[in-house]
Amino acid sequence: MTTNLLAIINSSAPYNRNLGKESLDVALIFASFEQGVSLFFQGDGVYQLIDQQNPQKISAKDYLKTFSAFEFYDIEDIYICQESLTVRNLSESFHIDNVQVLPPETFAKHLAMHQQILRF
Amino acid sequence: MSILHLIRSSAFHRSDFEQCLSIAQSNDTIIFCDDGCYNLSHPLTTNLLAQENKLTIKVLQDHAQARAIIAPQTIEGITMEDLVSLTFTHDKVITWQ
Amino acid sequence: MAITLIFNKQEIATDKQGYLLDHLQWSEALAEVMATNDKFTLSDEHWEVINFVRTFYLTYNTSPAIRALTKAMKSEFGEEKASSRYLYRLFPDGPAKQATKYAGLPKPARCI
Amino acid sequence: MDKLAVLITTPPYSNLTVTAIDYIEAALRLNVNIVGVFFYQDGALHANSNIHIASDEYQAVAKLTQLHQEFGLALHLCITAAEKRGIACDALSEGSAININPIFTVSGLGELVSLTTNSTRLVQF
Repeated sequence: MTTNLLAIINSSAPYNRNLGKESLDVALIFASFEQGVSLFFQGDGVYQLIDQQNPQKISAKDYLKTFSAFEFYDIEDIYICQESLTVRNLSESFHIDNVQVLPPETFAKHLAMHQQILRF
Repeated sequence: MSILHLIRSSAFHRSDFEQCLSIAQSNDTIIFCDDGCYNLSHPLTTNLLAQENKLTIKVLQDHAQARAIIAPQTIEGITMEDLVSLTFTHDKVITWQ
Repeated sequence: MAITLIFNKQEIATDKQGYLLDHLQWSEALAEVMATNDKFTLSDEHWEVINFVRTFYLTYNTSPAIRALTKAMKSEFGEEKASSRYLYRLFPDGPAKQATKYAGLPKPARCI
Repeated sequence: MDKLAVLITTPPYSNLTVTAIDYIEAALRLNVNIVGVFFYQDGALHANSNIHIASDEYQAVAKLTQLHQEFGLALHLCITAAEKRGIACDALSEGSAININPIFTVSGLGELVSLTTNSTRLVQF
């Protein structure tokens, strides 16, 4: 279990609105200030993690590529809600490694370990 | 450990309330405010009230009345001051909007 | 207001601080011209960082914040060069701002 | 001692913002120490001095001005979010007139980090 200060819940699909990118900016800045941050993906937020996306087809900035740089920011605690994957009929093929797929109860337990929580 | 959940959207339109329920723990409190007040008559709420569980639901009274919603007797109507106090009697807040 | 840079008889569009608007127009020769315009001389050590930042951007679609830059540089160049002190000595106006500029990358967000 | 930080992400013409401001006022009435309010995403639009809302509608900015003056409520603006929305703050915004409301402090996301670490509760609206 982590003792990170902030948990960010990502609940939006990546392209329609800019929420995923704005959430990423918050995560990177907390990490740059050496404040621990954990990322939680729930609901449509899980679409930010699935493999084989082609955002250039719709002229969207591929901010998902930045997820691969998390190791340089010491962002290591990345949790995905299993139930959200199941209801969307998604397999566990993600574009980054070292993520943990958790059932809702465990997902909730990890979330509760943080001092503050934001959701985008 | 307890979390205060602010539900600001209608579950008839969005899945925020449903996502909240999938992680809410028994000693958490759920607050309906803004369009979240419409959830008072959503089946998710009705089912929740029928269950034996300690999850507390409250509603911002002014927000419900503004929308011509009458809260059932089992759900306490609160003021904004009450909401501020609840912020500090719980360990943290999650806003579902 | 964009400023236009003439390079090889070609117009290169930049923003008001001289950052390229299209990073695909970048070349090493263009970087030298940009630096000369700023009265800044690029040494081999500068080039090491510039190329590293550019590769980072092309890989991850973002310019690294200073801490991430030093961490990423550590595995490639070793402990000594992977310090913010070293990077600030090379780029006194801030490595994130200056190295990205000569690497042809977008100006980093002001809040980052 | 309870310390509150507030994040506002909704624009001045949204009723969701009324809720945020009502909440802040209630906290001030209860003598809660508010370490600051951070404006991010569409919340940045509050700082645009060119926004005019019909006088018979809710005046979010007038309310914030009053709270800022009366209680010294700190209002921090994410400059990146603001520039994206046509809010110009200084000489760097060449070619456009400065249109930031001076009750706001120009900040970056780094300020959100310090508000988060300096508060015991962070509430997002």
